[in-house]
Amino acid sequence: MRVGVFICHCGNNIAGTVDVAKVAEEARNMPGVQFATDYMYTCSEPGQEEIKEAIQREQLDRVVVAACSPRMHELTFRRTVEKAGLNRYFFEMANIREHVSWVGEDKDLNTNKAIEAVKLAVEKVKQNKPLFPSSFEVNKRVLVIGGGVAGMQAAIDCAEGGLQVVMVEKSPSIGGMMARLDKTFPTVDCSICILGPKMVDVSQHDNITLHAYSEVEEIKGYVGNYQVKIRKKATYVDWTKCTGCGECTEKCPSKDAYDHFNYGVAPTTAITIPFPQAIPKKATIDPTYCRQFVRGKCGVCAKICPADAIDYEMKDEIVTEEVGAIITASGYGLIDLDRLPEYGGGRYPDVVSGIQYERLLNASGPTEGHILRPSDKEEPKTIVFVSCAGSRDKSIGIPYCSNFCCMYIAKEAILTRDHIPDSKVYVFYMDIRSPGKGYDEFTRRAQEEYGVRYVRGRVARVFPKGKKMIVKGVDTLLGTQIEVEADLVVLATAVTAAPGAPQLAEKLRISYDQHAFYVESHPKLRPVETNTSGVFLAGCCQGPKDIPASVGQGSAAAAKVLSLFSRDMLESDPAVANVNINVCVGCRKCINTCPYGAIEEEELRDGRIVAKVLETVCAGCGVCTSTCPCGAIQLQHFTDNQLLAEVNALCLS
Amino acid sequence: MAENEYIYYPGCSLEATAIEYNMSVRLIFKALGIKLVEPDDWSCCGSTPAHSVDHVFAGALAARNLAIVEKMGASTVITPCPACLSAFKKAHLRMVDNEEFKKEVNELLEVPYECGVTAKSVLQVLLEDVGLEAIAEKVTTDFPDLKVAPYYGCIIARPPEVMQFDDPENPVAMDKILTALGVEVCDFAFKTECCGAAFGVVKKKMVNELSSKILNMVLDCGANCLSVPCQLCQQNLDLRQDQINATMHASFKLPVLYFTQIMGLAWGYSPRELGLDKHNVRADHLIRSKRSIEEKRREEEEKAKTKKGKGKKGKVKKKPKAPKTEDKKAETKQPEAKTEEA
Amino acid sequence: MELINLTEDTDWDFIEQVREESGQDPFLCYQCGNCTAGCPYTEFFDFPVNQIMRLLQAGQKETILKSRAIWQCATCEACTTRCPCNIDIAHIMDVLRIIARRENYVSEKDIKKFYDSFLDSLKHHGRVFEVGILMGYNIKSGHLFSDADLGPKIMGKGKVHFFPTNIKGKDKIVSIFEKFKQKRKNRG
Amino acid sequence: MSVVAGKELRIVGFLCNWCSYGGADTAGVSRFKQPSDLRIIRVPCSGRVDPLFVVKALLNGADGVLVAGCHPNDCHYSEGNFYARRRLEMLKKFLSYMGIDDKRFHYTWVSASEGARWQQVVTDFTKQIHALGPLHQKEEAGD
Repeated sequence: MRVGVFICHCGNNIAGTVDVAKVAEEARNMPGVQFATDYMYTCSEPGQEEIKEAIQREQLDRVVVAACSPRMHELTFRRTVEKAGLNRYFFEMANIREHVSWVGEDKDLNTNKAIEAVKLAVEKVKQNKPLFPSSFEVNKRVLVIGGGVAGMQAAIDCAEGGLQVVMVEKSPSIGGMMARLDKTFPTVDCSICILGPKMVDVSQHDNITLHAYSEVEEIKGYVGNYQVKIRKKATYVDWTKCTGCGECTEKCPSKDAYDHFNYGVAPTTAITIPFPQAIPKKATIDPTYCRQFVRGKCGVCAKICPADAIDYEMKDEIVTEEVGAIITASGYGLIDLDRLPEYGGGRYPDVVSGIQYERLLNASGPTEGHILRPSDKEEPKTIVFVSCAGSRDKSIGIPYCSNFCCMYIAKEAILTRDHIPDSKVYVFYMDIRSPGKGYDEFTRRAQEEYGVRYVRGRVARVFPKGKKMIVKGVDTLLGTQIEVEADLVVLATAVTAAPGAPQLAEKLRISYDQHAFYVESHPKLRPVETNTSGVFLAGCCQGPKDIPASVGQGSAAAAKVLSLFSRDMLESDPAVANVNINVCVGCRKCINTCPYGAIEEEELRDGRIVAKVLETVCAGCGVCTSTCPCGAIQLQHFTDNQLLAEVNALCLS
Repeated sequence: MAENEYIYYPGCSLEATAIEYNMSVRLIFKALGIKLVEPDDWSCCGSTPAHSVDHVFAGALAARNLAIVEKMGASTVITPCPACLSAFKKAHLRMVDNEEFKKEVNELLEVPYECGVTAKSVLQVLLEDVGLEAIAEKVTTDFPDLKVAPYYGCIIARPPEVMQFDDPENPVAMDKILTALGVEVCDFAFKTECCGAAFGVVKKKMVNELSSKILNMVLDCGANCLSVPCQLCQQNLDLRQDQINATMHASFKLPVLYFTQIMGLAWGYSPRELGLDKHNVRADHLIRSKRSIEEKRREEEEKAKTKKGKGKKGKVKKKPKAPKTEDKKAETKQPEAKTEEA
Repeated sequence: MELINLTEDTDWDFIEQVREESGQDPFLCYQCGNCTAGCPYTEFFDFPVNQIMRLLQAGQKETILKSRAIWQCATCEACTTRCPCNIDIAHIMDVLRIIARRENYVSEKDIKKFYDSFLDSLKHHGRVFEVGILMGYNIKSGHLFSDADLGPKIMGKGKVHFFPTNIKGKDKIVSIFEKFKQKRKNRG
Repeated sequence: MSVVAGKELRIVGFLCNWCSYGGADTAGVSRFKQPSDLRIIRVPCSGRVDPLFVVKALLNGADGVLVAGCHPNDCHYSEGNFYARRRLEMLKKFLSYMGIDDKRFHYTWVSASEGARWQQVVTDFTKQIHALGPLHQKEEAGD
């Protein structure tokens, strides 16, 4: 066996705290190692050339590269050795950067650790077998989860690229958060005016199938071939008949239903069409408030509906869609007001959230665009905005910045001064975060042109005094406490992951961070991919971001899908389980434990029952291998022999 | 320790200036058939002054009493005084978290403390162990004139990590009890603002200003008296009310009652038994008119018949469901308010 | 305030000392101001709490230990409760008081005197004897008739005892005081 | 090749490729310093870790073994880590019968984003093993 070992300096990233020359030298003495050297940048083109040449020159049949994490460059080097004529699985990588040089301070200890990492890889690579990928067909349909601006952008780009798109939207209408906004920063153009056309595109595009008021129930399969069960929730209105005339919503006697679209800033009817531009523009009944459901008698809407579309008996329906890739753009949530008791959140009606205020500003909102405070429907003259209401607050488990509050507060402040010229507007802030194009100019305009008074400091308490809300806080620049007698207080409530985000992630088999935001493959270089091939991210499900960023990610995700689908066949990872039928006793343990149902029974000619692996279904977790009592089923590239070789490399010395 | 028995640490001032707090607490527990046993030969908890000297020293003064309780075979000690409670809880937590600290404290003690005692406030056990039902059952009398501002003082729920009881920003324990008694509780915004009692003697001006803010807010929220669980607050706001009026040119006449006294009244005990005569600002005018709860029920049914559906004004409590429509929305909102369309 | 030369005037040992004794990391503070916003004593302080924290980050020992703020803090815990960085600020103030006392920086004599007469009473009787404290303080501080006006309000209500109740084991309390003094000496 | 005498003990870690190995990478990228004792073996899933590997390691010279996988419900292979948990729980009980202090074996969950947590896990476990001392010399001393 002729193993070649290449130790990378990675500039000073490795060479700085690891004696790479010594590592190479030690490697040369390892059994089976034919050639070892160190190189400045192994991943560079000359670096890879060096490997190819060495393979020819020294007739190497195995290669180990000791450099960064295999999660970075394994693929790069597999291609390199392949170009040099070796099977790509005759390659192993030793991670001496992330796991050694960057985390250890003592050069001797690091060097020693690196040497052992190399030894580990050498012992493993000697056990490696050539593996050959098989290829399978791709179903060129894509599922987009979430009909917010990110999801819509992704769907439209995919559809324009000629792909069949299935969009699933949780709520009765697409549009997401952006459809709720009155205006958008920093241009102050009307949100629905620029979003509307996209919504229409989605609804009218021949390649897009929309499932509104639906949720993903279950996802089976793998990249190229997913089967997705979708629950179409009962609307109690036959949407094939409903014309969206809205008569039912006028006549509905139950008038204090919670208004999801308006974030409960005012009550609504039990049967509703969320907003005038809603798509689809159909009515939905909320059974928690509908008298027909609560009291068992009413039926007003059924009586007056000209299209005879009301159906109180309607049940949820499950449909199955087959797709080859999934883009999740499942959006974000906001913390409840009552998690902010010091601001009187959830306790006083005239303390509202930023998004609620957005609805008070909006012409299609409950106040038809007149700013009226909830308690007495009077026009507030003094409005106080509190930024970071929950954000950047470790003590409630939200250490991160919510990204766009600084900007929308500036916008809402400007709009307030537009709506109510004689109003006084105060903004309590810690820092003004306005890094986007034209953003800082915008926050300056709020202060310079619109006379919004920015106060550098926090609010300690908000409490009522007569008709006023007293805002007691600090101006840290003055070093004094200050009070404002406000009529209305607007809290920039912290952005959270969308409710149900973890459950969806588990269905998608993608990972999420401690705040339930979805984790991308690489924070910089693979921002819309996940570690589950075929699943992509767009928008705030990955972390708080503003509209331009969300739209950008939508398009990026679409591009990823289009390039994935540019091939008709995909190569399957050959590192899957494989049964040695001579050893298998047909105990079925593997069949019962396989998370993917990738193992079946097979009857041999001699009548023996043995396990059989469906290669395309097997995801390569190896649970079966550690379950098998007789070592008959082995996960290729991670066989018992290969892993024990690594264990022994470390322990038997 | 027997079921119906608590180790009860009154604290120094409940033997003197806050004797009526002591009287009313003991009366309440007697009525509940619960025996209160004082720790043998208990000593002062050390309070704030000890903290300004050294934490080990302060810890020892508090822990001595906890050790006594431990020795009596009890796992819980209850005290009416938030300052003592805070001293106990802090000493206990520090000793649990930090072996070194525990060692140092025990070096100062004759009997070492092994961290086996939980300190609770009288308020907490009345709410959690006795329970609102039991409290409501005993109510015999209703005082229609009482409009109470529930004032908790600064430390009974703060900091939450230490006190581990109720909401630090908007505590509701006392609100719940008073409501269970049928007393009208006002939406009081300064529940936890500090009254400055700690500096009562030394920094009069400071204390008077802080206190007057609180008393002003009591009037603003439409209440005519305060209910407190803390004798420092009580003495400060009651005893010094004339000082406050003098220095702040105000004319407050707001009785400051211990919540246990209000319980006693609602349970039919006489003001004298509860030591209401010991207050500086008397509450007589507020408790003069009273009626049996039977009458109350009847009268309210009458009212209900005449004009129904008219929401009652400002009750505080957030959960359990508040009568205020706004609050109700806040209630129903919780599940959805988060729900962002996919 | 006069110029602070950060290279020369930063007392890193002091920062360490406070970090040590309080178990709190002052550098977690990002100066949001929440502590000051909610502090009932801000208007009386010479330095608002967030500035005390800032001065601490800058290692300004003298300024802090001489400040009245650290004595006027009543440990009402509002700052600790609301700190978004989970810093136990009240505890830091406590530690600053202790250090000030140890190193004789006390700026608020009266408060210290009151605390002392409280502890005297505690030491001698095992429990505090309010009238005693008051008299003790009045004599120490020279404010002879402080709160004399309250007398009539509580007389004859069984609230004041003119003779302290001594606990049986008051010697135990004394020994806590003594042992503690000893510890101090040993620590030097 | 062996551990640096006196400074290090032999600690073997089995890390799942998707979460914990990524977490260890994240720790590296963030330069979260750690004790150098640990040697990492990459497996696709903690469910691939055969208790036998752990036992072999401990018998053949390791002083401690650490297994880290995805958080429950966050497994890249949906339920592999549950199988791991079941098996490794069994193993923990079993170790003491082999006369091996079960504190020498630890399994935990670290996600790809939890660099700081990984640092904590490594530091704590290494401390723990150093507190227990070398496994094999001890046995020799024993008999």
